[in-house]
Amino acid sequence: MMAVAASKIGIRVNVRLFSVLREAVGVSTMDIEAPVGCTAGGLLDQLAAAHPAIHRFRSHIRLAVNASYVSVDVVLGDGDEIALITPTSGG
Amino acid sequence: MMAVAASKIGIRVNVRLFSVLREAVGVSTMDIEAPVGCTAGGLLDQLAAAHPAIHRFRSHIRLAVNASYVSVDVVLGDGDEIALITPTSGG
Amino acid sequence: MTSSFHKPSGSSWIGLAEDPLPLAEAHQFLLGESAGGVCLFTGVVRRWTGDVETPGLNYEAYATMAVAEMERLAADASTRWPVVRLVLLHRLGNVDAGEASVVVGLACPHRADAFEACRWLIDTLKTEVPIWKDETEYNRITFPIEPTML
Amino acid sequence: MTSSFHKPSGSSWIGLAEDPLPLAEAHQFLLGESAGGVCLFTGVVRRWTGDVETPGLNYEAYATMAVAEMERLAADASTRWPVVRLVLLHRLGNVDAGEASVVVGLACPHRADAFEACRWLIDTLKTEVPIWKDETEYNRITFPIEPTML
Repeated sequence: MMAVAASKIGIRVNVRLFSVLREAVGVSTMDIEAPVGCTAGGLLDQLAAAHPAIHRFRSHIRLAVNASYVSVDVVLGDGDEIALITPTSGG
Repeated sequence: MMAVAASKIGIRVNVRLFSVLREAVGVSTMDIEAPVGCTAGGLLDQLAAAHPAIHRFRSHIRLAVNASYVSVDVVLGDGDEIALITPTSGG
Repeated sequence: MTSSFHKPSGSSWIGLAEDPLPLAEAHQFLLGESAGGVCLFTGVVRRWTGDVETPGLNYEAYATMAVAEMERLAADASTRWPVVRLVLLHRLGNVDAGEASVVVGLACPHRADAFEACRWLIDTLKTEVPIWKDETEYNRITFPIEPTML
Repeated sequence: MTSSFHKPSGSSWIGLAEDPLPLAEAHQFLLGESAGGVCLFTGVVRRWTGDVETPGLNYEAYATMAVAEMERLAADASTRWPVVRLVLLHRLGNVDAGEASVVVGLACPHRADAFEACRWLIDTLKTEVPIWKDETEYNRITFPIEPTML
């Protein structure tokens, strides 16, 4: 049902990149269209397929939606901000 | 041999008391005559016999000679400073 | 990213800014009549690692999330230990070698809790808070600094 | 007992005095280019323990031995951990509630060592260094203060 709807109506999300991902992809933010019902993991699949740099770091990436860590199966909403978090190194 | 000599010639030592021992005995320092060959533990025996307050705290007392912790069997010398250290509570 | 380390009103002082860290103020904030033990950790950019010199580091953050995570960690710490006061300040942008990049402070009634909570906070900050250090970016900012990040 | 906390010349700052502890100077002394982790512990006289109020404490020491023991503990710490700088200052006499009685600081290349050495030093100071706290002696000194103690 979702899959059918997704092919008809899209959502727009904003993707944030930092550190090595920002450098490798060359941008710090991307506006992306995704199918309705798309999960955070599904979006990461789509991004990894489009960007070799994201594919390369993929196993190290944690996902955040609207500034909170989420699991890959969380469903995205229109206007969400998705951040791809590579291992942090603050301190 | 030592015991014989000890009964003939004495040494003078200075005993330092602090905290509960100073309060209980009522003085912070005592000049004591002891036999030559007297050990730190021997001096503590002598003090405990003379002062009920020292006897009472005896099992909690560590001994220091000239500002270093010593074992009870160290032999005292003339002019030594012996401190009776009850459990410390700095910090 | 022009915000500074504003003085706190409550019992926690959490911040992320490009300014030098207010170390003396942070220590002073932790001292008081109800905390017997105050543990303050300061992370400093080391100039030398063996023979390799580091003139400085650049710290980048996903700032809105970093602050939210720092607030969450502070709340977690307060459920796990009897926290009287807490400081968690991280610097961003260029930090020269010898300067402090992070300060974590805990005031608790007893020292064991202050040590444990402080150690947990700095360890957890490093793995959970979206901040990244980069030596190559030091004094070479090639990406736009977003004024709306904080 | 009129000595104050003289500034150190080497890499260790050890002292015992009646003056308020120089906390900001102690922290500053630990910061530098070769230590990535600085752990500073401050012990404060708590006013309240449950419902019991403590207006302050009096600290008494066998001062010559206390300083010698503090030097020995500092040397021990430096053999067990890679210590870059070390602070060990204890206050004597009357200390009001809310004021610091002891400060222990360690600067090491890495934070785990700084935390461990700092914790070890304060724990060992409490059991080994001949200093005694006494609530009843606070503001009621009945024994002569010896000017030659330090």
